[in-house]
This record gives sequence, structure tokens and C-alpha cells, in this order.
Amino acid sequence: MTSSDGITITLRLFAIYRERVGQECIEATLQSGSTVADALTYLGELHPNTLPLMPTTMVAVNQEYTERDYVLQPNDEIALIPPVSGGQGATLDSYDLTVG
Amino acid sequence: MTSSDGITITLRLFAIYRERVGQECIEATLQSGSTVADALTYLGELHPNTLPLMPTTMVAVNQEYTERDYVLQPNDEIALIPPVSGGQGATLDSYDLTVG
Amino acid sequence: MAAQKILITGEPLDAALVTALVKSNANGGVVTFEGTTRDETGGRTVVRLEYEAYPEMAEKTFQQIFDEVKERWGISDVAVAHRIGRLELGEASLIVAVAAPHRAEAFAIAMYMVDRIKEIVPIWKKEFFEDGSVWVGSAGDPQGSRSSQTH
Amino acid sequence: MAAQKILITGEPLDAALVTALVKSNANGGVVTFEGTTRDETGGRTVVRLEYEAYPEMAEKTFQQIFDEVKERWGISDVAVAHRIGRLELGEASLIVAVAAPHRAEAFAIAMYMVDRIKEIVPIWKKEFFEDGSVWVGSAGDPQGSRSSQTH
Repeated sequence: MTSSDGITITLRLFAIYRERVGQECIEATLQSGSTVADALTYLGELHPNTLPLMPTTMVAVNQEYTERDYVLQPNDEIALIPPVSGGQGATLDSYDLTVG
Repeated sequence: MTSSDGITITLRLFAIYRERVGQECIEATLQSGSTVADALTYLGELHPNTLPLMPTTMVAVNQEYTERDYVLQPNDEIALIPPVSGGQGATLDSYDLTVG
Repeated sequence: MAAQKILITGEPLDAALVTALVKSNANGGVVTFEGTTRDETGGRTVVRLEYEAYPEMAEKTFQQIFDEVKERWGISDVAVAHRIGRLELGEASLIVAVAAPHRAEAFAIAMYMVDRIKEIVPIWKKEFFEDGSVWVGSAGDPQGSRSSQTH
Repeated sequence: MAAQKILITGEPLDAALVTALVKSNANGGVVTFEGTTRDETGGRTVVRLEYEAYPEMAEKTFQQIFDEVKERWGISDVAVAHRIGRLELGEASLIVAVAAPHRAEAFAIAMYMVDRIKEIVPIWKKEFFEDGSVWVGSAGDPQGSRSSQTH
């Protein structure tokens, strides 16, 4: 991959993602034409402990909710949004960090 | 009417009734067996300016809402309850005291 | 923690105080309704208001509404305050506070209570305009009647 | 009189202050919702909470909700405050205040706003128990998942 092929993006991590990764922010260079889904794959390879969280995660690019087929642009800020505080009602599950 | 035939009751007047009658309270002696409706008739004869208010007025006896066929007991406290502050919604009419 | 507090007073109301009566660590949501004096009704400018109560019965009917709430929702963390006497524009006439474990209940109960208060609690409102006054809700004289607004 | 105020803060919330932002003499009803920390969830005792926000986007999504309310009801007397950081039991995490000419609207808007906030505003809650902690709503590990409660 030459530098002309790559785009640099920022991944912002909150709450359970931040704790699992141990960072608030990751800078990454991905191939031109990469999508949000590719960025998630990248994170999952780097930090496999985030993979179980991804099915229920929403993604925002530049602070707008975005679909996973969105094609990333240079300097995009991608935020992983696990279910928010109240969830969509009483049926949402929460992830238990306790042992046992 | 001898005193053994009569029962003494109190009429309590609020808001528009109080203003029209000019009193908060009227003591009256009615015939035994008189109903709430008879007490209203009595008030209407004494103060004809209360008659237009009566169709929308509720009545409480001893602080409980009561039907007009209730047979009065000695010392009953009868309160005339014109529609209350918010009414039953936006469709209720209010009575205008202004001229013209 | 059953609050069920009723206050009928000539003094200004304090929503924070009424709300504090119903709060507890077992409840996740508190809903407070504050009814204030609007500056116009039916297109006319209101300059001030007066509320008049049948106090003994007002207290009884507030308690009846609390009982209805307890029966229907099992919730007793409810409080109500009603101002009587003269009110200036923007002042609160009614405060209802409800705390419940879940917010949907707290909202439903608050709405129910305000509706019921305006149906059965014997407290009357007189609106003063620059050129007259009116007891809200008191129909009976067709040529003088006009629409009232809920608030 | 369009308030549309947003506050995201680490300091304790004051419902009276938030409510004061939306009051005006044109409005007859103010509804305030206060979400507080419950002492138990799913049968476990909560000892404290932490809220974490994505602040720039939280502000944007609050504004989006205000825009939705303005579009649907024509009402802009709305304010919201969200606490972040560490909260003790009984402290308010969220306050929503709405003023409208008529109370039915004020209630409907307040309910709508709280529901939407819990759907789209990126603020996360972590509950601390005596023996652990949990990010509410974060499913993904079936053997560890448990029901969360709305509040």
C-alpha cells in the first residue's frame, strides 16, 4: 500500500469500547475506498475483545449516524456507539462485567 | 310547617354563586323529605340570578358529589359546585361577567 | 415512602419543594407538572387571576385522586399543591409531582392527576382582563358565554 | 422565547433552573422530567453510577430532538440537562423541561424527548454494584448479558 492509496481516519471509542481497548482514540490508515465495515474489521483484528460488542453497535461518522457501507473520506471521525444509557426500552440487554 | 316537619340545612356558595348571592353561606329550613333539587329551587326563588347557572352545576352534600334526588338529612351541608377551574377540556364555556 | 402530600395555600408555590416530597432512591423517574397563568385566553389579555377553593372538599377530592392512583398503578409517591387567592401572570397555580420506578408510569399518573383535578376538585379560577373578569367554566348565560382554554 | 437550551455537565443538576429556562407568560403548562439513580436494577443493589458522553455528538443529537419537536409541535420552549461523570444514589442524571400553551402538548413532548434521548443521544451509563459493574445496554456477550431497566 503506497501512501497515495491510503486514507487516515480516527476511531473514537467510548464506554465499554474505551475500557476494552484501553484507549479513547485510534488513528488508522486504511485503503482508499474502505467503508465503515472495513474500519470495524480493522478494530476487531487489533482488539478481538471488541468483536462480541459489534452486532449491537451503531456507528457515527463525523457525529452523524451512518450505515456500514458508507465509504470513508480522509480525516473522517468514526465513533462506535454501543447502545445508549436507557436503551430502546426494557427489553435491551446490558453487558455484565462481573465474573460468574 | 311546624318545626317537627322541618330540617335545617346549610347551603355553601362559591365563586360565581357567592358573588351573585353576596353571601358564602345560607341557612335554610326545608320540609322533611326535601331533596337536593328542592334546595336548588329554594335558592333559585330567593336569588333568581342563580337560575341560569344551575344546569351546569354539580352538587355536593357533606363534601361528596351527590345526585339531585338525594333526600336531605338534618344539618346537611350542601355545596353548589359550578364547573371547576380547568373544566372538562377546551370545549367548556365560561360565563362572561363583562358587559356587551 | 408514601408521600401523598396535599397543600392548598395562598403563598407562592415552589415546584422544587413539591417534587422533593416524592423523591426516593427506589424511583427512577419524577414528573412534575406546573400550571401557570397564561397572559391570554380566547384572544383576550389576562392581567391577573384569582382562585377560590372549597377547602375541606378540595382536600377530600385530592385524596380521592391519590386513592385512584394507588388503586390503578400501586404508586403512592404523589404530591399536589394548589395556590388560592390572587395570582399574577406567570405564577404557578397548580403543581403535581409523581415519582415512580419507571418513567412511563410517572408520566401517565401525572397526566391522569391533572385531568382528574380539573374534573373534580372544587377550586375555581377567575380571570381578570383589562375590561372585566370571568369565572372560567361557569356557563349558563348563553349570550355572555365564551370558550375557555384548558391549561 | 425559544429556549432550546442544552447542558451537559459534571456538576449536580438543578431541575428548578432547567425549568426556569422554558417558562414564559405565554405558556400554561410546564412539564419537567427528572431521571434519578435507582438503588436497584434487575434485583441487584446499585451503589453508584457513572455516565460517559460523546460530547460533541450528544449536543448535536439533543439539537436534532429539539428540531423534531419544533417540526412536529411548533414548540421551542424546551431545555435539557444531562449529568456526566460519577453520580451517587438519588442524584439526577437527566432533566427535561417543556413549556407549552396547553398541558397535553407539554406532556406529549416531554415523553417524546425522553424516549428519543434514550434512543439517539450518545451518553452511556455504567452501574456499579457491590461486586462489579455493568455498562447498561451493551449486549454482545450472551453468557454475561442481563435485562436492563428503563428509568
